[in-house]
Amino acid sequence: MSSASTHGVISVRSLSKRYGGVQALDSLDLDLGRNMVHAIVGENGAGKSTFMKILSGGVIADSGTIEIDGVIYPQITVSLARELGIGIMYQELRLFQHRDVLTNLFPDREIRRGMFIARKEMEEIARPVLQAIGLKVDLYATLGDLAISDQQLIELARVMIEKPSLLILDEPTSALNARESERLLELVRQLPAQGTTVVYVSHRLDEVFAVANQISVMRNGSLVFSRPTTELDRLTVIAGIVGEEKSERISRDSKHSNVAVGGVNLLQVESLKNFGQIRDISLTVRAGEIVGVAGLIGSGADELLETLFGAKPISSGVITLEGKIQDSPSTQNSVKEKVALVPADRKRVGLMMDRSVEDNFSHVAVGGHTNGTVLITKAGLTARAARLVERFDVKTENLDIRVGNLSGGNQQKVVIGKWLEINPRLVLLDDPTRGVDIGAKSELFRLVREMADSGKGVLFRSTEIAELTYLCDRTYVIKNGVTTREVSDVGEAELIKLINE
Amino acid sequence: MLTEFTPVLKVKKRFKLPEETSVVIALLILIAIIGALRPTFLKPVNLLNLSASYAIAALLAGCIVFLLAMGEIDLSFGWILNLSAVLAGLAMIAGVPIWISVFIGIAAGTAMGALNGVLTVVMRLPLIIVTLGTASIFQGTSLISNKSGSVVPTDKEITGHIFFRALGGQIDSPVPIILIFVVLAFFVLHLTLHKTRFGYRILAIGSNPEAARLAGIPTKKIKIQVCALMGGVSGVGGVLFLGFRGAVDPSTGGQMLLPVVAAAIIGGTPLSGGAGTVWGSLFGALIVGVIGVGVVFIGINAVWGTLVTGLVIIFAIGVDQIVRVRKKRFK
Amino acid sequence: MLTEFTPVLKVKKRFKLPEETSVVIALLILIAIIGALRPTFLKPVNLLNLSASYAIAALLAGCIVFLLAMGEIDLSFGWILNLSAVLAGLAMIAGVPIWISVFIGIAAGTAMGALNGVLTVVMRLPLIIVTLGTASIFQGTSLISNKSGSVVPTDKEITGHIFFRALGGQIDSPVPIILIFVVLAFFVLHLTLHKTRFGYRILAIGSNPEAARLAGIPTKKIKIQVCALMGGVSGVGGVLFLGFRGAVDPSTGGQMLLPVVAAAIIGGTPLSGGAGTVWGSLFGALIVGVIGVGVVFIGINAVWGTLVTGLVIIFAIGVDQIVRVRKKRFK
Amino acid sequence: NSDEAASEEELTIGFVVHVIGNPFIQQIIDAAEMAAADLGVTIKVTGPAGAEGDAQLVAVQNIAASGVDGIATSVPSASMVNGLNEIIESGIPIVQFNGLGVGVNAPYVGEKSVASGRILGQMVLDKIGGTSAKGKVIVGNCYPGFPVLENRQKGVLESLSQAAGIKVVGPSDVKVDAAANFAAWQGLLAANSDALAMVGLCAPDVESIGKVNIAAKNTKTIGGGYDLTVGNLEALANGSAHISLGQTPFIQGYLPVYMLVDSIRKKIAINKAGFVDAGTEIVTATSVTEPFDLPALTFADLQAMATSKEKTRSYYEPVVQGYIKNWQENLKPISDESS
Ligand SMILES: Nc1ncnc2c1ncn2[C@@H]1O[C@H](COP(=O)(O)OP(=O)(O)OP(=O)(O)O)[C@@H](O)[C@H]1O
Ligand SMILES: Nc1ncnc2c1ncn2[C@@H]1O[C@H](COP(=O)(O)OP(=O)(O)OP(=O)(O)O)[C@@H](O)[C@H]1O
Ligand SMILES: [Mg+2]
Ligand SMILES: [Mg+2]
Repeated sequence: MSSASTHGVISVRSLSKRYGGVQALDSLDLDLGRNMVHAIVGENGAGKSTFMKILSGGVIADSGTIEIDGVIYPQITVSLARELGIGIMYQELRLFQHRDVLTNLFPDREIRRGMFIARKEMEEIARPVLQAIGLKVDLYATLGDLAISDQQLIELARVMIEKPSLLILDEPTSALNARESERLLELVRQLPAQGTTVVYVSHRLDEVFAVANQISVMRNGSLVFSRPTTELDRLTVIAGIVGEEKSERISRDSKHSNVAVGGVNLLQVESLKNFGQIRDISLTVRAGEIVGVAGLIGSGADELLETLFGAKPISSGVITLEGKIQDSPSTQNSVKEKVALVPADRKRVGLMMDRSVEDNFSHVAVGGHTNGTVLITKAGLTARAARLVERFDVKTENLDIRVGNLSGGNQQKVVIGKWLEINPRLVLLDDPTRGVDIGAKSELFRLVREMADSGKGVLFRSTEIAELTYLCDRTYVIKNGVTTREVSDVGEAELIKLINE
Repeated sequence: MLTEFTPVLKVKKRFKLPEETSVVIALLILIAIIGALRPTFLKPVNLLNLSASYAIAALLAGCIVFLLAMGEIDLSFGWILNLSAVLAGLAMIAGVPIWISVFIGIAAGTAMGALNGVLTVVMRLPLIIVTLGTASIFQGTSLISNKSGSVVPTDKEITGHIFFRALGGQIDSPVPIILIFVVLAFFVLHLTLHKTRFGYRILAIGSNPEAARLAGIPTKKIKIQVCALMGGVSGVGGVLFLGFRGAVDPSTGGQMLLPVVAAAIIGGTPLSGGAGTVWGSLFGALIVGVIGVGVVFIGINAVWGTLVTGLVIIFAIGVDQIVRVRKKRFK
Repeated sequence: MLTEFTPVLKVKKRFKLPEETSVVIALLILIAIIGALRPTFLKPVNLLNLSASYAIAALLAGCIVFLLAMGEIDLSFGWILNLSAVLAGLAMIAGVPIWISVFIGIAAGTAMGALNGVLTVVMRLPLIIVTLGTASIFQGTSLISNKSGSVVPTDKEITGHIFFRALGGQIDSPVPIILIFVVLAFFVLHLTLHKTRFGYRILAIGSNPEAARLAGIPTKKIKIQVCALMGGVSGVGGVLFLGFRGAVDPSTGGQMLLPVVAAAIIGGTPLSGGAGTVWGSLFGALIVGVIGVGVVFIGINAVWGTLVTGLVIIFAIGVDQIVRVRKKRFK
Repeated sequence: NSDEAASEEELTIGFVVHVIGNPFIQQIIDAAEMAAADLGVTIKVTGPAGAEGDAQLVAVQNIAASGVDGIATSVPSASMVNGLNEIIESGIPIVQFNGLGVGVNAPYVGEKSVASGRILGQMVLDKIGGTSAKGKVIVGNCYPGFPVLENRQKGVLESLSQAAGIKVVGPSDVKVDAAANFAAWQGLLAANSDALAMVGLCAPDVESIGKVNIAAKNTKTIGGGYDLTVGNLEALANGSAHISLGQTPFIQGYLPVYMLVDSIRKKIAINKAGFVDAGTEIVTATSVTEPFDLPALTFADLQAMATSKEKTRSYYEPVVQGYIKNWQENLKPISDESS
């Protein structure tokens, strides 16, 4: 790396940050030219978010400097970041669940007329931004009532309204569907021309290649390499992310060979309707099958898995599990019937953020399950957690660490781990790869296949259509709360068209 | 791709009932029941007097909403009220002009509230823990200030002052003056919480303190300010009490904690922070008042009074909740 | 899987001071100060008797930790204690065998707690709101049960029973029997919260109720159970009180709310749910006790006592907090 | 002998009240402190912040453990009885005042609670037309379940029952807290605007009744109650309330300390129940009736005394020299208290 130009550049030097025993950033050096889109990629826990938080003032580095447009800053605070025009969209959304949408769009930046907040003017500023993003939402709805995908778009809108000169997007599309992602990328591509420098963190390499001028790869808190996109191809980047050997294994992964036939109907859903977006959904999942669910945000696809699991009340319809009609679907019954749900919104319903990694791994096995002993021992919890940390390669300093302190992808692994621990026969995976790095994703896919091969049923919803076409034996397309189509062996583009038509 | 569609966003503005609807309905039902049993209860003068008696508690409830909205609770405000009133009263007796004494009381309350705020910020402890201690400190200081006696200005120069005559009801007014004052204060509190940046910051801190910090909100400063506001309003409550009753006892304010917090909660402000309704707390205070007065009004025997009070509270919050759930379902 | 990358998980076992360290240190400092001023305070028999006086409050603090851990607060437990004791005492006076009366008291307490639980679940309201009403219901029922009088079993057959003699201190024991009982109860409570599925579920609900429900935890059932447990323990507290003091007054238990919750909070259990320390609440109760005793013991005048109490509380939580932060920093 | 002289100098008396920060209780404390000064003993005063029997018992136990020679305490709760008897058995003498614990092996200094209720009831009755009176009388009890109040209530109702035409409203729970007390009386009067009288049993009542009468511009309803606090006297003075009974706080504070010191010094055993009447003061705007044949007082004198310790002390000097000095002769059976 060179430090050739000093103005119009953001350069960090020897940036380090330690959390307890974890070196999150390890003497990072990096130069980011102005008016470009920079992608930052790397494994879960590589230090990407930590770096972004330091750039935007949310976290103070232990050592190192940041130079912006020729001025060297030993540290950046929240207020300094605001002055410098640095805006960040956090990976773990920093929104106010109790407040309405409009308020969330102007946190501490409200427009005022005299002493009072001028909501009309705020609305006028917000509308075009929401329009550009493609978000249809009541500005007066309470944020906590919205889907995670809408919340992510609101977080995006919030930072867009700030019109920052340095825009940091930390996994902005992790909860978004193809359509929303596409629109976001479109938007991002236009920004450099308008004088905005973008730092774009993502695990979705397609997006990265589609949008970035330069790609920087991080591992273990340091830079692996940073090059113009034009000089790079996918394999090089993957190798940079996970290391040479591991990348070979990822590329060797092949398509699911076993097309399940003749398995029993594990799950049968007829004419399901709930109090929300689902109007008439019917589907089946047979043992040994991986079944996909595709649909736009708001189509009901994003509510379906939680509803099937009993977490949302149904108004009519029949859910049958291996021939047994579920009279009163409830989460407890589902756990009893060995149905697992990896929910889409891990922060709200997936994890106990303030409790340890160890405690979280036993959430279902000890908390939800009714078999086994009433007494629990610390040794038992530790053994389970240690086993799962190893099995899912969770990057954590120790088992007593707050799960909220793990990197986003590692949190997701904890959610998956705690569910697979009960050895379910039917697994509902609701966008399970959200924020998971490419290595772990391929590992997860292998796991899903193993489960299917061993006679379990998998219902899989993903916001990444490619994952569906790659993994699923069959896929249901859902539109306006109704199952419109059942497809197998279609390509990605074809499926996207079906969803959007 | 996907550039072809740019739907015109229709942000539906649905008619929404205000969130205070449920508590108002509960209040009206209670009043209707008591009125049906004892029609004199419904005489306007009677309702106004009743409201005046609970005006000070209501005022404090309106302000405790700020703290609840921030995710905190103050246990000491009753004693701030007491000490402020005692200091103002002592100042008057010592010959300080009335309005200056009133100012002294309010300033003292503000200072006590600010002390709470500084302690909670410096010690990095929740306000509830800090005020566990400061409540005793304020109470103790009050006891010492007047050697455990009541503060009763008796001098005609003092009791004949417009301050005492206006608040004490000696000046003819169709609506008790203390009530007018408190209703005005509610407008101010409501606007402050829901229409100013200060209020937005309070709600932001209560909703997500970490996000508030990251948005650049000076959380410590705001905390101290809100505590000082609570202290100041308690100080106002103290001097109002002094004017209304013409005296302060060493025990004044000691029993206010539960009814005031209850009023705010019944009014619809959750304990968890991030939300709050100032007007709701006014109606909550009126519910607490109507239950308290209703029980004696109907003439329920002292031995049975407590049980009936409990049953009516459950009834009232039940009505409140049913309306709330209905409203939510059909909104 | 990913064999080349699978790290050998090293579960680092660092030496960690138990989280109760800070509150124990605060307690020891207080005891040392009072002991330095009044050496007789340190006589073991004195410390034991002191502890016995606070044993029932401590027991309740140990159980309120369950509710705080679940993110709830019960305002009614003092009156459950009262009504349980009244019912047990009335049963004894009516000639019901002592142990059966004791059982009646505890069962009544459990039923009252369960009622709280059912109401909070059915009405979908926080327990604090529900118990605002049920507290009055229990108090009122107690007043009615004995027509506002104290319940005093005087019959020698009753007062001479082993139950009264053991708890009342008529049986020689180096350590007061009530103290032994409460310490044993603390072991049970601690194990229940931290070593059983039930305890795990409580903490899970307190930490994230929605996530707990999705993990298959029967949140409503657990809530009712915890409320019933709190009621049962309050019932135990009630019969202990009856045995210990030999009588119950209509006001017994009414003032317990604040010191008991304070004990739990000072002991280190946050109000926000998801965490709790049963042993901490024991030490918290002792701190509350030692402050109360110390002020009397040192002979601080009544008028000054309240102020000193407040200052000492701030001092104690300050020490607690300093130790806590230190510990965190150097762990 | 010198031993005795030494111990005389070192006497410490514990004085425990059931609530701190109550003007009436403070008058008792002031008197106790005067007694200690007169007798040359140390006094330690304490009490819980809120009236609660168990907290008070613990305070008594603590003060005993800290090393005192005698303890005076009010006994508002039956649950204190066993604990107090244990202290007495351990050799520390106790005198009760203001609140009687039935079963405590110690003398009690206080008013005749039922009798004082009767007096109040009688006086109210006289003012509203005697036994031929017809109409409503509102009775308020600020703390149902408090033994002394229940006794007073009994006396009041007894007297009122002489008039067949009187209908008692209540007793209603009018609450202790000043603001709630006021609101309760306001509601009671509004609900029964034709009431002949309002009778309260606690310290805040007279003041509240007076304020309610003023606010309602009501001059016909008689107000009666207890205690000679500054606020209550003010209500009598301005005519908004009419009768208040005093419980002679001076005697309730001075006498217990005197009895303890005297009995310790003279080695008189006092470990059994007995009653010393502290007397009842009957005050209206026009007349002040003091017990013990004390010299006549004007209302203004009384108001002055309520704020001055010295005036109080000198007024009661004859009682100190007579009734109090002869406390042993004045000791009656405990049953006299509620006769
Ligand atoms: N507040 C914290 N306390 C303790 N450890 C932390 C904290 N924040 C981050 N870490 C640790 O620092 C390391 C880097 O985390 P970071 O969030 O920067 O990773 P990331 O590259 O963003 O990962 P992901 O792709 O999963 O989001 C991780 O091991 C994480 O556990
Ligand atoms: N938004 C809604 N609109 C209409 N009815 C609803 C709505 N939400 C819930 N219900 C009704 O309330 C019932 C209970 O809802 P919910 O599943 O939230 O309760 P729960 O606490 O999970 O119940 P349980 O665990 O006892 O089965 C539902 O079965 C449904 O009939
Ligand atoms: Mg990250
Ligand atoms: Mg359900």
